[in-house]
Parts: sequence; C-alpha cells; structure tokens
Amino acid sequence: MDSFLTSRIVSDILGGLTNGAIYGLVALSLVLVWRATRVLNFAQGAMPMFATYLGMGLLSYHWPYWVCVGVSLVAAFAIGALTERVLVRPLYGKPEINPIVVMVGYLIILEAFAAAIWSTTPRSLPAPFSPIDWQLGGQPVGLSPFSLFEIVTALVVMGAIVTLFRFTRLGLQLRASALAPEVSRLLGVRVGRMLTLGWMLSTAVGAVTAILVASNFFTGLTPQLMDGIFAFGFIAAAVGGLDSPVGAVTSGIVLGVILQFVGDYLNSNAIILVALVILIVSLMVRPSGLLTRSATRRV
Amino acid sequence: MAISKWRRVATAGSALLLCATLATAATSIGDAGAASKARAPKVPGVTARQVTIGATVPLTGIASSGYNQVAKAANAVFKYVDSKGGVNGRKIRYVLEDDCYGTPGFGCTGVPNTVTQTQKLLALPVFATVGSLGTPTQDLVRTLLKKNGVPQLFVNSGSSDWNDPSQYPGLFGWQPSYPVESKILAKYILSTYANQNVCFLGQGDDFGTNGLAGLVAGGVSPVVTDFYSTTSLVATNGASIAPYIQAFQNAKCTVVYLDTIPGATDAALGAALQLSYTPHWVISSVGSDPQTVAAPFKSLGVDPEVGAISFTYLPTPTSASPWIKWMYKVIQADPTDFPGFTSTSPLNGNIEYGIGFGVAFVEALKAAGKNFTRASFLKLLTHSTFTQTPSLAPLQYTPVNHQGLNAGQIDEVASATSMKAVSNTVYTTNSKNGPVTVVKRLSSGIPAWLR
Amino acid sequence: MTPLARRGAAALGAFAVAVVLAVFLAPRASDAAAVVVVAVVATAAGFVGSLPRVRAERPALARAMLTVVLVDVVVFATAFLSVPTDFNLATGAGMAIVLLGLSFLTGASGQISIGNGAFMGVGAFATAIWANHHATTPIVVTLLISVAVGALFGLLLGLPATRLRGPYLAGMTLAFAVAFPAILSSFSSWTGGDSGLQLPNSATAPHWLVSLFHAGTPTLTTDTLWLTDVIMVATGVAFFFMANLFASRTGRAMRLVRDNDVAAELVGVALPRTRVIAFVISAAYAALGGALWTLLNNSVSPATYGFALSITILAVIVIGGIGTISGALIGGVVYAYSTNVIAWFVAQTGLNPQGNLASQLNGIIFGALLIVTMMFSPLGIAGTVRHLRQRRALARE
Amino acid sequence: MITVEGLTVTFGAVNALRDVSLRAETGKITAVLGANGAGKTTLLRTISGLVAPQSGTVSLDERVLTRRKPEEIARLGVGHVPEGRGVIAEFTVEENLRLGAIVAKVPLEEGLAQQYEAFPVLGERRKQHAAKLSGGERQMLAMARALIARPSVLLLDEPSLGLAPLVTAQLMATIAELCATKDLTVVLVEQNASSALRIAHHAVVLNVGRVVADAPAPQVAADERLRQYYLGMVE
Repeated sequence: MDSFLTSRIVSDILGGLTNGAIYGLVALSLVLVWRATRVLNFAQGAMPMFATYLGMGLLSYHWPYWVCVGVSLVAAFAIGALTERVLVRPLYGKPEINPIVVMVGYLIILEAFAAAIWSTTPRSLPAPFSPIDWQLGGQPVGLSPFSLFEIVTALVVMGAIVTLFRFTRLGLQLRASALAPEVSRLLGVRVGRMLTLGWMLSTAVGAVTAILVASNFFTGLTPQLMDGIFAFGFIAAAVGGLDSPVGAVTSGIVLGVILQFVGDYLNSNAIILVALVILIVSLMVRPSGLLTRSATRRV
Repeated sequence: MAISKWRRVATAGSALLLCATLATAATSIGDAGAASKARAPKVPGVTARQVTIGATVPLTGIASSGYNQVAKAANAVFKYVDSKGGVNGRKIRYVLEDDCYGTPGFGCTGVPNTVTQTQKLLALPVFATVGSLGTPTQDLVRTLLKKNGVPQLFVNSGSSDWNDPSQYPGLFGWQPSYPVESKILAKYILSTYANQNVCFLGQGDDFGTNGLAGLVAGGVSPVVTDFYSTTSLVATNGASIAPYIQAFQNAKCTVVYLDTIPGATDAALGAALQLSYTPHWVISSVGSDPQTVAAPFKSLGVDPEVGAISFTYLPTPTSASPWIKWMYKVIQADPTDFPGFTSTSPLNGNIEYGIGFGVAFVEALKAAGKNFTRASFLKLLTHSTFTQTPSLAPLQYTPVNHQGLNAGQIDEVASATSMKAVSNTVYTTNSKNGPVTVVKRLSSGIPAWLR
Repeated sequence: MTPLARRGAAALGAFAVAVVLAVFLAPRASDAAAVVVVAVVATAAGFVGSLPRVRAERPALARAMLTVVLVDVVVFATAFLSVPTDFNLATGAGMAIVLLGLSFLTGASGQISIGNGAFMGVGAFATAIWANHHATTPIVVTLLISVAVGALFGLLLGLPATRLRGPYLAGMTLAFAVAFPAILSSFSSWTGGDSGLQLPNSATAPHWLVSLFHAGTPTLTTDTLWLTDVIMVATGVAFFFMANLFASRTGRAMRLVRDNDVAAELVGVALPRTRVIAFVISAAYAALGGALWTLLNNSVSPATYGFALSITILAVIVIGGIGTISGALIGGVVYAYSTNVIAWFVAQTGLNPQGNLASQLNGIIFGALLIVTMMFSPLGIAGTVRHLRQRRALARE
Repeated sequence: MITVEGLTVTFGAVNALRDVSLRAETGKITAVLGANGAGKTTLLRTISGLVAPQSGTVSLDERVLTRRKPEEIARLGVGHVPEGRGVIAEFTVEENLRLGAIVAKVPLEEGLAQQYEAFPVLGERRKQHAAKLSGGERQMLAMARALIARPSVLLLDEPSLGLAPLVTAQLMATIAELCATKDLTVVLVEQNASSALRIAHHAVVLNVGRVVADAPAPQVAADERLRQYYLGMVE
C-alpha cells in the first residue's frame, strides 16, 4: 500500500491536482468576468498580481499574514470595481475586439507599473503551510500540506461561487444580469452594480490564486507572476466552456493532471505544446467548450 | 469580360515593370549612400574627452533579477575612474540598452530585441560593446557587429562562441568558458564524491551543452542528463523543472550538477525541497549567486542552497583580497544605481562580475594609450596579460585565444548571502582534454592609478 | 489654375528638387544618374497615379503608381540616411508587412489574432532552416518558400478558427503565441533550440545581382543598404497586393462578413472559407515579415518571436489604425522609431535611465496608448486623420 | 395612474414618438393600438426608462419618472412585461419568479404561493427550465413574474403575439380580472386590436409616432375610419 501511495503515478496525479487547482482558479476568474460582461479579460492575471503586491507587501511592515491576505482581497475588490467602472463600462456594445485590445493595454500598464514600483526582483511570500511533501516510508507522496491547502482552497472557492450563484438572491441577480440585462433592469435588478460585482468577485478569486502561486513555485512574487499561468487558465476555461464555473474548475484540474503526466513521461518542454494541442482539438470538436450544456451562439 | 481581364493583366504587368525599374534604381543608389557614409570620424565613439561604449542587458523581464546589476556595477567602476580624471584624459560613457534577454513575457512589451537595441548602439556610435549579456542574444549580433567593425568585448557568458578569432577577430569573452568551469568542478566531484551517482540538468543551449561536454571531458559521466528550455521555464513559473528533479531522485543520484540560470536554480532547489530530496548540489557560477538564489526562499526559513558547491574566478567577499575593499568603495560611491549600499551590504556575484570586466576594460584602455584606433586597441588586447585585475588568476588574451579567464577556485555557499572558499587553490585547464592543473602565478593587488 | 495644371506643376517641382538633391549629394556621375532615374520614375508615377481619371477608371494602375512613389521616396531617402537609421527603417518595413496582414484580417473579417508574432517566427525560421540546408537557393525563392510555410501554418490554425468567435479566437492565437518559442525549443535539431540559427551566407547579395548593379564587390555598408532596399521593394509589393485585395470582391465579401455575418451568409458568402482565407493571408504576410527580419538580422532566435512581440504587433497596429492600410504603414514607422522617441523622452525627464521607472516607461506608454486609442479613436492615427479630413471637407462645404 | 405629456423620442434622424400625451387611469385598462412601427413599444420602453425621451415627461401619480433608471422605475411599482415576454430561458420557472420578487415588499414564499394559486400550471412546472414552456405558459410566467412584485402599474407589450386565438382570449380574461381585483393600472400594447378592445376601458391609437385617437374603448371600436386605416380591422 505504501509503495502504491508513493508510486510515480500517484505522485503525478497529486502533483497534477495541485497545478490543476491553480489552472482551475484562473479559469474560474475568467468565467466570472465572461459571464457577467462578455469580456475575455486578458488582464485577469495582472489585476490580482497588483492587488497581491499591495496586500502582501505589508508583510515587510510586519503585518500578520492573514491580515495581509485580507488586505489583498480588499485591494482586489477595489481594483475589480474601478476597472469595470472606468475601463470596461464605456466598452459595452462596442465591437468585440475593443475590450480585447483595451485589456491587453491594461495588462501591459499594470505589469510595467508593478515593475516600476516594486522592481522585477522576486519577493518571497511565506507559505502558510509547509510546502514539503509528506512522506511514507521515507518516500515523498507527491502532496504537501501546502498543496493540499491549494486543492482545498480551489474547491472551497468553487463551492462558494456555486452556492452564491445557485442559492442566493444575489447570485440570482448576478446570473440574470449576465443572461438578460434588459429584462433584469425591468425587474428592478441594479444591473450596473451586478456587473461591477462580477468583476470584483473575479479579481478576488484571482488574488487568492496569485497569493497561492507566489507562495508555491519557489519563484516568489514578480510582476510577471501570472503570465504563464494565465495561458493555462485560459486553455482550461476555453475547454471547459467560458460560461460554466464548474466546467472551468473541472477542466483546469484535468488539464493539470494530464500535463503532469506529459511532463513526467514525455518531456517537460512539451507541456505547452500538448496544452495547445488540447485546446485546438477541443475547440474543433466543441467550439463553445466541452463541458457546456448548449452550443448555441448568441446573436 | 474578356477585355477587362486583359486590362487587368496589362495593369499588373506595368506594375511589375515599375517594380523592376525600381529595384534597379534602388540597388544602384546603394553606392551613392556608401560613398557619402565613408566620411565618418576617425575612431567612432572616441573624442578627445570621452569614450562611448555600450551594452545590451536585461533591465526588465525574467532574467533581469540579479543580472540587471552586472552592467550597473561596471558603470560604477567607470564613474569611479571618471571621478579620478578618467583614462588618459578621457571619461567613459557607458550606454545600456534593455533587451529583456530576448525572452518572451508580458513584462517586456515594447522592448525591442537585441538586434534592434544593438543597432541603436551603432547609431551613437559606440567605440565597442562591453559586457553585453547572454549567449543566445550575443550570438545574434556577432555578424552585425563584425560587419560594422565594432569590437564586441567581454561578452557576459561563458560560451565558447566568443573564442573564434579567425571568424570574429573583434569578439572577446571574459569569464572562463563553461567547459573549463565544469571540468574543474568535475575534478572536485571525482575526488569528493567518488563513485556516487551524478545527475545533470542544463539549459537547452550552448550553456548546458558546453557545460556537459566539460563535465564528461573531466571524467564525470552523469547517469541522467536533462535539458530544460528557458521558454518553458518562463511559461510554467518554474514548474517545468520539477519532473527532472523527480527523475533524479528516482535514479538515486546523490550528486546533482546544475548548469542553470538563477531562476532555474530556484526551481530545481524548490522542487527538491518539496520532495525532501537532498543531493549534493554542484552549481555553475552562472546560477549560484547566493543572494539571488535565496530571494524566493527568504520566508521559508530554509535556504536549500546552503552547502552547495560552486565555482568562482573572483575573490570571495569573505576573503582577504584587497579588491573586495575596493569594490565596496566603488559601489558606495555610486548611490544612483546602488542606493542604500553600505559597508555591511552583501557583495553579490553579479556586482563582482560587473566590477571585474569593468576593471578589465579600463586597464585595456589605459594600456592602449592616448592615441588608438579600433584596430590598434584590438591588436593590443590580443597580446595582453593583465595581472593586476580583480580575477583570481591573470586575464590573458592571445591572437588564437579570445576566451579570457581560464582559472578559478571551488567555493561553497556558506549562507543566504555569502560564499566561502573550499580551499585557496586556483585551478586551470583548457576546453578540450587537457589536465586540470594548479595555477602558480595569481593576480596581484590593485594598480596604483586605480586605488 | 486647373487641377491638372496644379498637379503638373507640383510634379515638375518635385522633379527639380530631386535632381538638385541628387547632383549635390551624390559624388559620382553614375549615382547621380540613378537618382535622376528614381526621381523621374517617381514623379511620372505620382503624376499619372494622381490623375482623377486614372483613379476613377483604372484603380489598380493608380495603386501601382502610388506604390512606386512611396517605395521610390523611401529608397531615395535611405541612400542619405545613416546605416542604423536604414536598419530601423527596414525593421519597421518588415513590421509594416506583418501589420498589413493583421489589418486585413481585422478590417475585412472582424477577427483578431494575438498570434501574429508567432507566424512571423514561422517565416523567420523557415528562411533560416531552408538557407542552412540549401545555401544556394536564391533569396527570392527562399522568401517565397517561407511565405508558403507561413500560409500552411495559418491554414492549420485557421481551420479551427473558422468556428470561433472573437474572444475564443483571440485566446487561441494567444495560446499559440505563448507556446510558440517552447515549441521551437523542443524541435531543437531543426531550430537550434533556445540559441536559434545563424544564416550561413550572411545574406550577401546574390552574385548575379551584385555584378549587374554594383561596380565592384559590395562593401560592408552597401551590403546593409542592399538589404534595406530589398525589404522596401518587398513592402511595396505587399502593399500593392493588399491595396488591391481590400478593393476586390473578396475584400468586400469579407467586410460584409465583419459587419453582419448572418446577412453575409444569406447573400451567399461562404463564411468559413472567407474566414480561413483572411487568416491564411494574414499568416502569410506575417511570415514574409519574419523572413525579411531573418535576412536583416542574419540570424533568428525563438525568444524574439515570443508573446511580447505578438503583443507589440497588436499595440502598433492599434495605434496606427487597425483595419486600414495606411494604419499598417504608420504602425511600421511607430515600431521603428518609438523606442528612440521614448529614450529621448527619458533623457528629457532626467530619470535615471537604468532605474526602475525609466526601464518600464516603454510598457507604460504603449499600454496607455492602446487604451486611449481604443477608447477615444478606435481607428488609430489613420482613422483620426481620416476623420479630421472629412470634418474639414464638410466645413468647407 | 400614468400620465404621459408631450413625449418625443428620436432615434438618429427618425422620430419614433412625436408629442405623445395620454393618461392611464388607476384600475382601468388602457389599450395602445396601432400598426407595426407606430411607436407602441417605444412608448412602453420610454415609460419604464429604457429609452430616454428628447422631450416630454412621464409621471406615475405625482412622481416624475422621466430620466430615472429602469431599475428605479421598477422599484417604484411599474411592472413591464416586454415584447417577446423576456422570460429567461436558462432559468427554471421558480428562478424566474424569484427574480421578479427581488423588488417585492412581501415575503418570497407568500408571493410564490399566490402566483402558483393564480397560475396553477406554473406551480406544476416550477422546477422546469423556462425554455421548455409553451408560448402561453411563458406569457403566464412573464405576467406572474411581473405581478409577484405587487406593482401598481402593469405595462404589457403584445401579450397575444404568437398565441392561438383561444389562448389569447383566456389571457385577456385573466388581464381583465387582474385589473379589476388588484386595482392595477394596465397599459396594454396590442396589434391584435379587436381582442384588446374587448377588455380595455380606454384606447389610444398611434400612427407613425403620433396619437390619432384617444377615446373610451367602445368609441374607438365603433369608429369605422380608425378600424380601417389604423387598426387594419377589415371585415
């Protein structure tokens, strides 16, 4: 039993789940914005990165860890709200490339400002739990307290989002505003606020992700922290379907596991290539995602 | 219908004819330009009071952390020399262009590639490029600089590409080549970790392949060899390194040799930490600077690099070398680029590196005398041995060897900020199958005019 | 003065200026003669091309003339510029070709690609790989091969793209751009891995061409100049074809697709096919630009064609004017000179040029320009100029 | 009571409404009739704030509604059942109703119970997605969703569109009953003039954005000229 738990396959699965949880969270934050406002947010990695610098930067003033996490989340809410109000709102109803280009510009600016203020030298973030794998009979099992924390966090965040959407009055209004903004307004839903809220939620989910990423891969917090992760997150979201929070997290986790096996058994330089192939093939099979219910196009 | 078709064909034909005329005219005009450009100043980049030199370095992007200090440290040397009246009455203007190491990444948007940035240096013009960073990046501009007759000095890389005098007479390396370094480290591995399994991880370019070649030439045959790609490293935030480390653990390697840049060193050490895998680490000087490597681990309370073996061709900060004191003085005199640097700040490998080639350049310039040209400068350099220089052993160039340094000592990462020498023996060897020998004649102190 | 006479006078004036310049600036008689040839061709072409009757009845001819004038003027100018300026101009011209393709894709089909930097890389590597295996192939043939390879890759990626709408397509091309350097690195036996490839023959002019047009062997400087001119001519040809394409039936069909794809389908436009064609053309143009860059740089590395380049391409075309031809040309100039301008700006501000803020100014300025352009003038510089001219014309009436 | 005074709405160069005035009394059904493109829908959209008028005012009792946001107007008690019903197909029947109850002042459960009682068919299918409902059921759902908020004004845009004559008759009866029992102000926009006139108390006829008739419903129904030229009711 011990040898099974420490076997290559199990440790690949566990490692894949950890990476996949991160991909899933990025995908989830993309889905939140997409559902609310039909914008694919290319600054989805950069906005939380900025919030994380603002919040976790307080660690150097000896603020307690969890307080810094709280400040990061508040900063994320504020950045999300400001972005939606100032940058995104004027773009509703414009050709679909306009928001794409604006968000790319925003991404460039945020990363440049972060580097100008905090420099490109990585900052070390403490992991709240040990990042060292548990062992069984002297062999690592491919799972550390911190990676378990990552997986649990991803599931909790997804659960919270699903609960919010499915079972609360607020969630009902959020969904309605995304699906039928005009009808929702006629029923008294403050759609503008709901869209803003969608961006706030998404940025906060992003900030959770950014903090995990910055503590996890031994690369520390840098302005380009989320660049690579964003691409994998997008692939997960596109494969899962941009409309489905559960689909996004699920496909993120599956993607993580597949790529872990590719890295281990094939070559770790092939990870990106395989991810790209998965994306292209799945988009050819189901252009609106493998895990969405309907494939109808909105006109 | 038929008529309009013919009309179209005729139009296209006339367009092509015009283009042909144009090509003719265009190419013959080239001569006119050449003639007008021939009247350039005698020594580009050199006036009676100033020498302009330049470099392309990563000031932004993935490779910028740590490496962005190298050229600034060289510049600190130039500023220090300038404050003492310059070299032969000329001050040194050092122009740095950011090329982002040519790496992809959102953070480098709008930053042009190395070639374009080098062109900007040519436009100034510069007398030479000095200390430009990177193997792939500098490989890209070798031909361009040669074509324009611009010396390419002290390239910040240990690739053997810089030692090709017949093809590139103006190209000079500075640090010991990767094979030399790994051969000397191989000797250490053989004597200290005899009969242990060695695994090798290298960068997927000259850096990794040259390093492995030296290791093998030195008698160490790794049981597993892997090469990572920098682009994958960037895209996966270092996660792409983990499978290699896992494989090393599975192969029961007790010694792991890393030919990695600091970001990849971090990823490798981090992955091993996660797996509770504690081999003896042997890390190339390129990726072993304690301060840079320790940064992401700071909050963990553990620095997995402590105890790792590395190589250096410069005095360790804890040594008694007079150069160390001088380096502190030089850096403290430049608060613009090194704000808050005090006598207790750690002197990292990147700063030492920059000071090292900075001093080499001012010494060469001093030796070249008041009146020099590019040709006379290069001729002098190829017949020079600098014995009063920060490197452990003298810096020597010959008409057939442009590599530069070829000796160094084994050192060990003593803490998150410093290295200590394992022994004070300085070794040398060649890039081929020559033996590793002990250097008898070491560099001496600081020349009086630099003190 | 009648319009015809006015044009004639202008053309004569330009001719006179060109001749005077030529005589003063070119020291040798043969060069002066060459300059005169250029001046005459440019003036004549400009005169013919700008005739209202020609423009109305023979638009393709007018466009050809316009192309000739543009290229002539630039080539004429390069002869008197410094080598680095030439190089900048040539780099910008290569970029302009890429931008023409992207502009066509967006302007005519409403799609956006964030992966054109990678398609450039396809062309760049195709050139380097081919030249390394077949050193004797004439450069023009190598270029054509690279374009074909680029088009093939465009087709491969364009097929799934036919079924994707805006954000999905943008995301897919983004993923391609991010993955591209890593893909190149993993085929290192072909591509040279992270180090990339050098051109074997250093892109010297083909001997037949040199012996035909140059008196002796080309010197170092003429070598670069020769390349610059080749790139200018290539840009001219690319521009000419694009101008025709924009005005053609295919171009009109594509614009219909952009404006209303349901209606386009109703009137018989084959949607998937038009989308694929647009995608393939933009990829082919990108490949040509990349191939020319390889010639210009003598070498190629995967990192050059990473995500940053794709983003930069998007930035300059948006600033120039996405969906317009002139916007692509403006974008090329912006690309060539923006860093110089920003460096100058940094010097003026007195910031420490090696400091954090100064080294990030590129990003801050580019990002801000992207946002401001999209918010206030989505058609960029080209669109703004057009708008102002229309307003002035209206005011005159 | 809804009062509209001098309302002019333009889209670009097109006048959708020109100087329209009307008054919808409390507890009465006011039918707005006219051909396709007469401006009926624009009128309703302007009342509920989706369209900003060039000039003129809309008031609910004494309160001016013009230049308020639609969600505010909804919160003031104006229910709008839009053209095409606006049922959210991705939602279940109950979710649609819960959305309608966002601005309601009564507890949700009470409101749901009331609507299920009034429209038993909705109670039977409460867990089903609205996409699965028939046209008539969707119209019921749309009305129930508007009514659950207990509005004082109900704006109905072409409720009979796409329904079979029998269903339409039933629907009209329901509307009449609602109006009588709940003291609602109903503005009923219809192209199907005859069935609307059967239940309406008052009728306004629009033609190309202008009011061409404003009279008690029976009077409009009896006007041969109106019937023929504007209402397309030729026997």
